[in-house]
Amino acid sequence: MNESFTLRGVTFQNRVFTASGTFGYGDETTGLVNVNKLGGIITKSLSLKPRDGNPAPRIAETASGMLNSIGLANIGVQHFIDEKLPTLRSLSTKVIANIAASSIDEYCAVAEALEPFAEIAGYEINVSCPNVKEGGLNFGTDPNQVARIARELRRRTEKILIVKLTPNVTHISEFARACEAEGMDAVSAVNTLIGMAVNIHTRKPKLSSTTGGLSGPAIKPVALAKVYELTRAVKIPVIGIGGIATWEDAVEFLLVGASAVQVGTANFISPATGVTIAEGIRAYCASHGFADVDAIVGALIAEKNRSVIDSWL
Amino acid sequence: MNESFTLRGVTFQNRVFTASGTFGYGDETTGLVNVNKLGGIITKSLSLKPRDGNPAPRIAETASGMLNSIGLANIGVQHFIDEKLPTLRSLSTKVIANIAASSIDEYCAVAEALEPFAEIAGYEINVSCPNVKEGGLNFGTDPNQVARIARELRRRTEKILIVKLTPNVTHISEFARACEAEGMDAVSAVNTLIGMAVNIHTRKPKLSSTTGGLSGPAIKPVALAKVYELTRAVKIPVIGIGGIATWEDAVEFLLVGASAVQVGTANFISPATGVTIAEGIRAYCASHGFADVDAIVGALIAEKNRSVIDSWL
Amino acid sequence: MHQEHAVIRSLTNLTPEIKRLTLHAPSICRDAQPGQFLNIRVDANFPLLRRPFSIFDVDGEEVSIMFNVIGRGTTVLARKEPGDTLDIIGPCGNSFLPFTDGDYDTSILVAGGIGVAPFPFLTKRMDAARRIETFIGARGKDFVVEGGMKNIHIATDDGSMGYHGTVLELLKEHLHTHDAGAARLFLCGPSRMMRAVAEYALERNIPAYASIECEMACGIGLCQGCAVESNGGGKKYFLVCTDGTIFDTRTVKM
Amino acid sequence: MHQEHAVIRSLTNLTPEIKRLTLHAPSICRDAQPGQFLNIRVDANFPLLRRPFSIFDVDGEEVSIMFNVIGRGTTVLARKEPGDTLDIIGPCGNSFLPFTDGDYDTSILVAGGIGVAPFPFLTKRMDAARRIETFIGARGKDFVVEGGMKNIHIATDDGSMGYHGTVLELLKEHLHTHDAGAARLFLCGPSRMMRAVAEYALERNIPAYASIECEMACGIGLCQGCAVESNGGGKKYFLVCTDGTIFDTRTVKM
Ligand SMILES: Cc1cc2nc3c(=O)[nH]c(=O)nc-3n(C[C@H](O)[C@H](O)[C@H](O)COP(=O)(O)OP(=O)(O)OC[C@H]3O[C@@H](n4cnc5c(N)ncnc54)[C@H](O)[C@@H]3O)c2cc1C
Ligand SMILES: Cc1cc2nc3c(=O)[nH]c(=O)nc-3n(C[C@H](O)[C@H](O)[C@H](O)COP(=O)(O)OP(=O)(O)OC[C@H]3O[C@@H](n4cnc5c(N)ncnc54)[C@H](O)[C@@H]3O)c2cc1C
Ligand SMILES: Cc1cc2nc3c(=O)[nH]c(=O)nc-3n(C[C@H](O)[C@H](O)[C@H](O)COP(=O)(O)O)c2cc1C
Ligand SMILES: Cc1cc2nc3c(=O)[nH]c(=O)nc-3n(C[C@H](O)[C@H](O)[C@H](O)COP(=O)(O)O)c2cc1C
Ligand code: FES
Ligand code: FES
Repeated sequence: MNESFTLRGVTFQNRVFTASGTFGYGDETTGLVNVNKLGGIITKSLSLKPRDGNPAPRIAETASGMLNSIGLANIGVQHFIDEKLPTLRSLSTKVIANIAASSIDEYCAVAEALEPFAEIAGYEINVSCPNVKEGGLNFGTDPNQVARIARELRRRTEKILIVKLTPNVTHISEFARACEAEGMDAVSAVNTLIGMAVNIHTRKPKLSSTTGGLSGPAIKPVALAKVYELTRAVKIPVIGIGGIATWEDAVEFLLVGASAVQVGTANFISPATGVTIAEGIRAYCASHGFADVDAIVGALIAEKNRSVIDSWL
Repeated sequence: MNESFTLRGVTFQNRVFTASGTFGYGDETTGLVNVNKLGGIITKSLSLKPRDGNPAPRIAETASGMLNSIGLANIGVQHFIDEKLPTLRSLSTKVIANIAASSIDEYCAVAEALEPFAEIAGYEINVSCPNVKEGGLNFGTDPNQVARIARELRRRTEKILIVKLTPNVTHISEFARACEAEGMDAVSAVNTLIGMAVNIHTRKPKLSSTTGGLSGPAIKPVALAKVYELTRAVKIPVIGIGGIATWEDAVEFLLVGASAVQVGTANFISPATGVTIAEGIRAYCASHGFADVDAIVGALIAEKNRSVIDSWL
Repeated sequence: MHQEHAVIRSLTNLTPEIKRLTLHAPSICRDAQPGQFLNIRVDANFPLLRRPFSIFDVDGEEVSIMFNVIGRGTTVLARKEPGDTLDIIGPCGNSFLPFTDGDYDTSILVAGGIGVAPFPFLTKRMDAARRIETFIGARGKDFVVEGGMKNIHIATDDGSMGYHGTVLELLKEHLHTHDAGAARLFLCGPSRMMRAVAEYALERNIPAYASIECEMACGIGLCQGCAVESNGGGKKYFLVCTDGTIFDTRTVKM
Repeated sequence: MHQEHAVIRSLTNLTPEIKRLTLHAPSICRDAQPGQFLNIRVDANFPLLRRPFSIFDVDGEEVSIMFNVIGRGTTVLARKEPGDTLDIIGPCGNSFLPFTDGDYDTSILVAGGIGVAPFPFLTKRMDAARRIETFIGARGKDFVVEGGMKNIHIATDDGSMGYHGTVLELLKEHLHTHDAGAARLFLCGPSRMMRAVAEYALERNIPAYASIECEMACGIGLCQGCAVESNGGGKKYFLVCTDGTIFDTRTVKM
């Protein structure tokens, strides 16, 4: 079974990644999961300086989902290089650094800081965090800003560049087209949906930041529709994210046309979910007589132009 | 306890409505629920001519939610007048007719057909159905179209006009502002989120129309955040919809600032949900020492400008 | 139609694979007709939607269903215990009985798998003057339920019981040697099986009535989710839950 | 840290309101320290997230928790049966024991409600040479668990058992007549109660260590969801699940 997948000349051993912010820096789960069986690890979003993140409470459970407003708490790129890279270096799985920033300069500075390190296969650019007021979603909802960030980064690196898109827009395909035009190697989608919950006893929002990002199985149908839209709009690979908790979920994304998937919230329930999913995809392909996982990518049997999305494209 | 609520001079006995498309025409649930205990009933979307709707399958269950692609199947406004109005006339609860159309003329024609009937308290304008290719969401994602529809309808009726907004847009507040400017009496939100599910055995979408509309508890956090955005952007009343299944859910929407709520998918599980919710709201207010449900509308205790949404307004 | 909080009286195994659940539901029992179904809320939120189950039997104030464990809903159901309460709506849908009006001799009931569920109750309530022949197709003997039915002919996919093959083959053999002109077929089972039997019935000119299964969100006519395409005439679609679940097979695209 | 599919050995009532669940989890038992918690997946999807529970006791290869039924997770847990399997991760968090290092005479354990959970195991593993006094506050006698602890002083809100009032009042009375300079406080319970006790401890200059509770998504340091604000110094926030759950009360904003 060929499970591998190549982006810009880098081959990943399979198509299952851990999603940014849901797997730490890859060194927290020792004993619970063999990360070397993953296609790759995507780090927590890194910014130039360390960020404390938002006040508590940062988490609220919802029906088949959860809200978070971590606020990009992270150790900053320099600490990451000093403290985390040495461990990551010893892994055989690939590592992609996710970058968040509040200015184009900051995106570039973080990438430049990581450029010298061969153990970083590439960058995923987070323009879609709903939990910080500067940067984040205010970039991600403006296709011109996304294009500018992509362009500046492309000028600075030959490594893989993936832009991570927000679902909180009318037409996500516009953003992917901008990324494709700027030479991005892939887009990933989706980041969290803006959501909210209220404690009716205290009458306060359940998150300190009032609204937060919704993730988990609840959002899977929305994420799948966004990936459907993306795969029909662009030729560059699309990496599917959103509510993936089982191999069946992952297969849905691959069938719709995602080239790979990321597992987020499900890691909180079982850190080995990604590995289990990779095994399940393999077994599904084998039982359907495919020798390459690629055979199921986009193998959806759907009558064209049935969806309202098709009328936009 | 004063539970009533007034729109354009019409008083509704409480703040709980059944949502369009989830309670038929109000005459299907005899024996299961006393509809006269509801604030009001909102009919299935009516179009000028009867519509057959989409082919099967039209329904798929998802994690804490469901997808539908009914495709606005309805008996058409004339049949409604002939067959359903006589029953509705005998109810003491208020009835709002929901209107869907594929052109501005059609919206106007349906409203004009219903104008003579005093038992129709007003209209909810569906510009947000994701399951038809003409009209529906393609109106609902363009603020200029929404404004034009609102303007034309306002010229033709003195009855209540509510525009039902889609969550599938970047800034829902733009649409509400347009409605407010055109003299709409309220906006309601949200209609369903665009979503999709795949049967991995047949490799086909679970809905005949590929994508459909996601509803139910899964979407409640998204709906609540949209209502938060709306209540901060406009002064006209906002009617909250999305995943409301318990009185606690309804109270969350009222606290955020919704003047009333609609119950959708939960009717499929128990048609009396709306009545139970109205009772629960009353008990909550009583136990918190409020003599009027209005006291909890917008009574959220939140630090201003904490949300990314606030940065857009 | 009633919504009852029904107390579970018993949960037993009819076969190693098939369970029977009996509930105390007086209002529903009073109205129930064979072919109708109960819409059961198996859990608070997961699964979200009710699950429809054919009425397997009614005895005084107790109604039974039969089921096998295939997914989340039936897994939760199988873990219930006597004394637990279930929120049920019913009786939903139409009945087989109106389709037994008129002049014919033999009612032939054809079941595939769990589709046998409505037939014991139907057998009980059918005009005793008329002959009933029951054909049951199942994967294997652990899936065969026979109680409450008459003149049973069994086919299993694995040959572990009765005829080794499909229920349609068995039915054809039987009808080959009998006068079909005076029979009517009543079908319940997987759509592929029912489609094949209905086609054969059309060829042989035997009226056939099928209980159609499909995804349902409400089961009571509220959601319009359970469309089945009509074979022309007035409406383009019927609603399975209120126009059916039982249809003359000539009127719907199965 | 281990993820085990642990078989339930027993589920019993400690009081009319409080249950004890015992699991066979050899790897976790080997590593478990008092004050640590287990992160339990109570159901497949509803609730979605694991629920953390303090380790109540470890006996050979068996680990216990205690809980009362308050919401969905504990309702599902209360319906489990011996022989069922639970997916658990643990032991998570830090232990009380490092905070018992050093020179002092008396360990004063102060529990509010279900916060008594870690204390039997802590009592078992604490240096036997040192005195232990245990203060337990509860709503009423049906919520009081005493087993496994020493020198117990009880306060109930309704006066149905022991002192009629708060556990802090009872504690103050006691410390009034004892030498506090040689004591340390170990706290577990509702944050309001712990905050009050910690304030009092600060006034009296008694070191106090509290097990902080908060919403957790992962329990193992992956999500950064369990932030608690520090009282200055290096980090602005600690993570409850990995930096704690037990903190010197002077270092965090409780
Ligand atoms: C009118 C009607 C009457 C019914 N009567 C009975 C009955 O008497 N006894 C009984 O056991 N069941 C009956 N069913 C089916 C039943 O409602 C449930 O769908 C079924 O028991 C599975 O539910 P679940 O939650 O366990 O599985 P789910 O978790 O919903 O599904 C598990 C898997 O099985 C597939 N699946 C689910 N339902 C069906 C189906 N109906 N046909 C084929 N594949 C399916 C799903 O796609 C999924 O892959 C009836 C259905 C209808 C519409
Ligand atoms: C480190 C740690 C250790 C814990 N140890 C124990 C233990 O030993 N025994 C035990 O019974 N519980 C313990 N808990 C709490 C436990 O994890 C569950 O939160 C609790 O049992 C309720 O879960 P539920 O799903 O039944 O309720 P839910 O459905 O989650 O909640 C029901 C209601 O209770 C409220 N609620 C939920 N959790 C809490 C809470 N922790 N404090 C106050 N209100 C809450 C919710 O807001 C909601 O209104 C611990 C929590 C932590 C973080
Ligand atoms: C607690 C939490 C923290 C997250 N942090 C980040 C982050 O730092 N950067 C980022 O790009 N995405 C972040 N995400 C988004 C996830 O990577 C993912 O896109 C999203 O959760 C949807 O996938 P899921 O449903 O599988 O979780 C975070 C999500 C969660 C739940
Ligand atoms: C089966 C189904 C049919 C619907 N039909 C309509 C409709 O005809 N017109 C309309 O405006 N909204 C329609 N809706 C949307 C609902 O009124 C409601 O806005 C949405 O489902 C979100 O609320 P909920 O989560 O409470 O269901 C429909 C929803 C469902 C699930
Ligand atoms: S299942 Fe809802 S109308 Fe038939
Ligand atoms: S609960 Fe996830 S980091 Fe602490």
